Amino acid sequence: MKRLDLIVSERELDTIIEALEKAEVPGYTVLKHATGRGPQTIVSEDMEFTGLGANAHVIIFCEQEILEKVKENIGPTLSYYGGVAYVSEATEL
Amino acid sequence: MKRLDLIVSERELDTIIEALEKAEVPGYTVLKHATGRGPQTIVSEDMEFTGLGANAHVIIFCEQEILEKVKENIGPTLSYYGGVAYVSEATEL
Amino acid sequence: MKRLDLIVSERELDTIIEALEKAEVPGYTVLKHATGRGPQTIVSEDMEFTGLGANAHVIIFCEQEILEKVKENIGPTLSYYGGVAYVSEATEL
Amino acid sequence: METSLLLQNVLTPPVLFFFLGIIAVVVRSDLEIPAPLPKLFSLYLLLAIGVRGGFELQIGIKEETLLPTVCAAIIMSLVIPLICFAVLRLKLDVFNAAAIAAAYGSISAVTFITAESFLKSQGIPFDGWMVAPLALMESPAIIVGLALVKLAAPKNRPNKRVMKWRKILHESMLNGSVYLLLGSLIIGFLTASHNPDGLEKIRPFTESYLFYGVECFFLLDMGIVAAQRLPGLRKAGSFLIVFAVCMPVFNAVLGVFIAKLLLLEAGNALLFVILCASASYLAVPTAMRMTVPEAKASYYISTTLGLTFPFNIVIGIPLYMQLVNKFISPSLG
Amino acid sequence: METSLLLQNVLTPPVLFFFLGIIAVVVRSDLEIPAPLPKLFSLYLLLAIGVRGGFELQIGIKEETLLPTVCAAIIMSLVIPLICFAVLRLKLDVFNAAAIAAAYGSISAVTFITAESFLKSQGIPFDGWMVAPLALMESPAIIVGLALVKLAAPKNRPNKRVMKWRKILHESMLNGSVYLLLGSLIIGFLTASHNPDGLEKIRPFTESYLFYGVECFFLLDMGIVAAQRLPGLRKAGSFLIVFAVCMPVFNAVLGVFIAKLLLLEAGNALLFVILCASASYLAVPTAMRMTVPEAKASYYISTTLGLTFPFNIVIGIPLYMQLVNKFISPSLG
Amino acid sequence: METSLLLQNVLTPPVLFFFLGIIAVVVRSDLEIPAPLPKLFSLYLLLAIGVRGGFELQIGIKEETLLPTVCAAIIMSLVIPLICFAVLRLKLDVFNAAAIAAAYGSISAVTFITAESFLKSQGIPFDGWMVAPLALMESPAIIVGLALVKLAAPKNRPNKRVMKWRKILHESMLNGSVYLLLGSLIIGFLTASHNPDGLEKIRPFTESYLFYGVECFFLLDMGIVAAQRLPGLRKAGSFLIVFAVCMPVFNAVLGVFIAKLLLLEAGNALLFVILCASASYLAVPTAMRMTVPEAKASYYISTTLGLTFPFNIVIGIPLYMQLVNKFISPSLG
Ligand SMILES: Nc1ncnc2c1ncn2[C@@H]1O[C@H](COP(=O)(O)O)[C@@H](O)[C@H]1O
Ligand SMILES: Nc1ncnc2c1ncn2[C@@H]1O[C@H](COP(=O)(O)O)[C@@H](O)[C@H]1O
Ligand SMILES: Nc1ncnc2c1ncn2[C@@H]1O[C@H](COP(=O)(O)O)[C@@H](O)[C@H]1O
Ligand code: NA
Ligand code: NA
Ligand code: NA
Repeated sequence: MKRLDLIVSERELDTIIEALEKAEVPGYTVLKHATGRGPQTIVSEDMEFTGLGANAHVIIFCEQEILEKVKENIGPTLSYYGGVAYVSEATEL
Repeated sequence: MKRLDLIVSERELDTIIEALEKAEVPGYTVLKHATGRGPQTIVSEDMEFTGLGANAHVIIFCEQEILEKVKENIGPTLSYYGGVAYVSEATEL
Repeated sequence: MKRLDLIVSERELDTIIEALEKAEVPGYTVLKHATGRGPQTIVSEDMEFTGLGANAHVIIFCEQEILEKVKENIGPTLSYYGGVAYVSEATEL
Repeated sequence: METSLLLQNVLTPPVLFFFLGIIAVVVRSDLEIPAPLPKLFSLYLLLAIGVRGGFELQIGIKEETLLPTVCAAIIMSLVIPLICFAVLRLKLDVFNAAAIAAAYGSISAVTFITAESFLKSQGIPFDGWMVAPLALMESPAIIVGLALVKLAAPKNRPNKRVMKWRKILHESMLNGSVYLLLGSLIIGFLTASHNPDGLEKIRPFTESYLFYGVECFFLLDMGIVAAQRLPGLRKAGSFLIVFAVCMPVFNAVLGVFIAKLLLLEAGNALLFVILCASASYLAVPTAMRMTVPEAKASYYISTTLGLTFPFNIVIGIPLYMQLVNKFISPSLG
Repeated sequence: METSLLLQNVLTPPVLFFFLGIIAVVVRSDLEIPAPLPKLFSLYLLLAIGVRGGFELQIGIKEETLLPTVCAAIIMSLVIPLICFAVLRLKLDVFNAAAIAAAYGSISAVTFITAESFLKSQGIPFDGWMVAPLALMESPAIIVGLALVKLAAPKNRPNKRVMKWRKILHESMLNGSVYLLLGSLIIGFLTASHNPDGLEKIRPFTESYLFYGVECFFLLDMGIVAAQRLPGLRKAGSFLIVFAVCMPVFNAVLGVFIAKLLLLEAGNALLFVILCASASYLAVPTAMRMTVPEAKASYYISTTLGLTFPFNIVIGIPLYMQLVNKFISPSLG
Repeated sequence: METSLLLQNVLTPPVLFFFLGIIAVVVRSDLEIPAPLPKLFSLYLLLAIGVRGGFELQIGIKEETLLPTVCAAIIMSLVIPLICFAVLRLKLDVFNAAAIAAAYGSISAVTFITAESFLKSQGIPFDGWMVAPLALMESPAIIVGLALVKLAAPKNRPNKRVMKWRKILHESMLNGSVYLLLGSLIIGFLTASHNPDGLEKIRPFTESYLFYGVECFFLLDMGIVAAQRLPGLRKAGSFLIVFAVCMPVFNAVLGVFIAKLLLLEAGNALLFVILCASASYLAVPTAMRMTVPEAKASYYISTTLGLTFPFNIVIGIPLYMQLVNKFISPSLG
């Protein structure tokens, strides 16, 4: 089993989730209101009231095969809008 | 050292934490207001005002032995109310 | 690639982020409003209005070398104020 | 005449903001009212309704119609779930049928408020103590719903979870929104009877334009939520869609007859009908989520919030008003 | 005289709270207004401005100056971005230049409110319907900004993302804050024309001291945000710093001449000037973030929020007032 | 007579809502007021108290009793922590003793507000400028607490962290809630003296029923928090439980004598006593958390919030009133 951590702008969340659904992930969890810094952007709390949106942290537990499909689907969004995607190992409790 | 990620409904949080304490985990961290989709349920933001409660993401760093006890204690809650539990490796910095 | 999870008090966040920047991490993500229990302290939701601040969950994806520098920089803060730091493996999607 | 009543109902700020919320979703605007702001509005409205109700109850406590109305309301909140359950069992399992049935036996405070605003704008008098039956209809409906699960569910429930009466009573009385509403009612009552000064200080907070403004804001959010819920309802199938529109009307007709028997005047009658016709999206779902996890939250939330609530707010109120005018005060009909 | 005007502007509660916020950051106090509270204030202010504007529009709809003023405002929101774009291209790429240009073509509602408060404290009359041009200046500026990207950007945009007119219109009209402002304006207008009772019930919510209090609270937060943004601006370089102060003044001077042509009186003239001089930190950044991710958010947010906004609030308003006094009502100058 | 005073205090909406919150926890209702709503209430109350205090200060600045009262208050906030420290050292280490001592030297704004409401309901006059001593008692108590740590703590503090005076002053003056309270006080004062119009516009926001309503809401939340804190206190041991009830009474008695020396009348005397008897759960814990992490937050939060606060709100106010009646205005006793 794999664990995928996505960190993307809240404003691209709908696109990302659509992509996940298309890749037929078994489920996902979203934590909004994340802030942070990447190579390109700084996201701070006041992004929230200006409507720019903070970041969202998306966690997906799934099999390796699905990961491939996810990669294809979300690749373009990530490279255009920024954001990170990392995979680790995980086993069910 | 192990890292356990639990994602459960906020409404079952008290039960879960009691179970963790009984298993004598050295500590835990809770992030509320998580949304998501699983095989059974969709949890959206408006769950919050209706009182249904969003999901909570619980992170526990602990030893393997404790994990066994945790599994026993939270198993019934998870299978009845839904939620996921995954384990990964972790080492102290 | 490594994944570092820090859980520290929101009130020490600025110090921690300064330390991360000094260690030249490529980026980081912060999730505030985390609650929890550790060997020393219990952090509950009402910490928020009293101004004590809840916990923050900081996630950093970076190379092993940077991790060393991070350890040096945040070590004193963690041992004085409490908080946990764990490392796992991660690979880019 | 109906279209004129309909228009008069629609052209009030709260209902217009409700539409603004619905349209926002339809045209895919990114307008959102982030959590926990809707919770703030909801807490405020419950507290304000409660305090006002307690105060009006203290004034009206000796009125003849009060006790019969309260009793009738409680009976309705016990009977309606049974009727709904019978209907829903045609297509659904025990768990889902019981959860939805309980929601329709209970009430929606915001529908009630909107009906009050409508009455005010029509110049039709009503009694403030009608909040008392409102506050007392949530618990019985929950109890019936859970009792149905306890009695009708397959004996081998997963995980051998046995529902205890103690737990049923706890969920039905101590649910956050029921508790706040009842608690505020008691506080309003106590203050009104022992501390008229204190009452004068709290009343403007609960009754002035702040209430009206928060109502508008809350309905804006409810519009967004309702419109987001609608697709979920489509998935649930046409049976539930028909149910979510027809059941309130049926309950309303029932309510009109009871109101006539109770000799209620037009204003109170409409409010009584609204109590029967509206469905809960706060207290009941919360209670069901905990105790009947087998029932799908998307079913009971989408029917009440996605269809019954908008239907009542927009079409129901003027429609029921016309029913009331016809059967209760025919001279005005 | 200018210092006296300046002082009179500064010594009002909203501006004082703005300073309190700035100082909090400077002295490193840990005062913060956690999310989503600023969003609550912002939603409330937009809703309140909109409803009031709709009501005043309904009253003033037949006034002679209204239509010309609205048209002139829309034209300004199309022309100003073009001027800004030309200036900004001296140093910046197409994406950043277009995004910042759009922000300066658009408006800041809170600057507008503060100017209204200033006029009231000076006893200078103005028309409530000036909210109408305010509400109509956001969309055109966004359209111009996006059109500039579409036309002037290198043809081989990364990921071959082609900007469609449909998407441009969607972003410019259905952006959350534009949508709420326009929607509330329409609701205010409809209510004023069809339901005067409803209007009387909503007006105190949108116009009473609650508005003034929330304005103070919001400006406290804006002070904090602005001061936090300032260092980011320093990084962006001195060109943008100079731009963020001089451009508003230039736009203001332009506005004064148009206002004179429109024969506006002092009060309306100042508000018109403020619309020209202020820059958007809500609607435009949001639209740009989605459609022009190549532009750096820190650039267009830091210029508008970190410098132009404080400059307008503190120095701009009395300065523009003096310009208006000089050129429009010389007898008072 | 005491029970009648007690009842009159308890039967006011704010105190009733406080009980509603406590009972919610006791009966395990799931009522909660999610973050950051309590923060909103707390920010609003501090801002409102500050602005009003500044205004009243400007009016009362020339009153004879003002300066002596302010000085006495500051002295009390320096002396009380020393007494508390001596008592607490019997059982606790330097860090915990200093942190708790500082909390008891400081004040609780909500206890103060509740006492004001009580005085109003009793028809006993008091001066609005009593907010000035309130605002000035937080910083000295923090300074004493930190100075005690600096001087009395073991020299080899972990990590050789040396406390600098600069840091102590920063924490004591620029702490979020101290800063907002003092800042609003200054804004109120400035507005009152230079801009009476602006004052008239902000006063209803800070003094009308909105204040009373938010007070009720906040006390509802405080009831929940206090009741959740109580078990933590049990863990801390009986010494702290006794301390949390007896120390406020002792400080109150001290306060009564000083008030008599100051020749304060009954209303102001009660407020002065409340300042002495109440303990801080906002500014002081925040300052301690940062600078004295060795002290257990659960100790200083649970004593002040879990026991002293409820005690003062429910029993303390009428009890101290009786003390005041006896010793200060015996004719009324
Ligand atoms: N190395 C990293 N570790 C953790 N989070 C990151 C990292 N890089 C980027 N992020 C997150 O991803 C967001 C988008 O980054 P960017 O790719 O610069 O647009 C940032 O705001 C961070 O929250
Ligand atoms: N594969 C998954 N990856 C991440 N989160 C999941 C996954 N499956 C379920 N969840 C989370 O667990 C919650 C409960 O799921 P369920 O088991 O369907 O009740 C969902 O709302 C998600 O937030
Ligand atoms: N074993 C653990 N697993 C997860 N989170 C922990 C653990 N230990 C401590 N924490 C988090 O770290 C915070 C600080 O703990 P402490 O080191 O006791 O001050 C706690 O409030 C928890 O949120
Ligand atoms: Na009903
Ligand atoms: Na402009
Ligand atoms: Na004190």
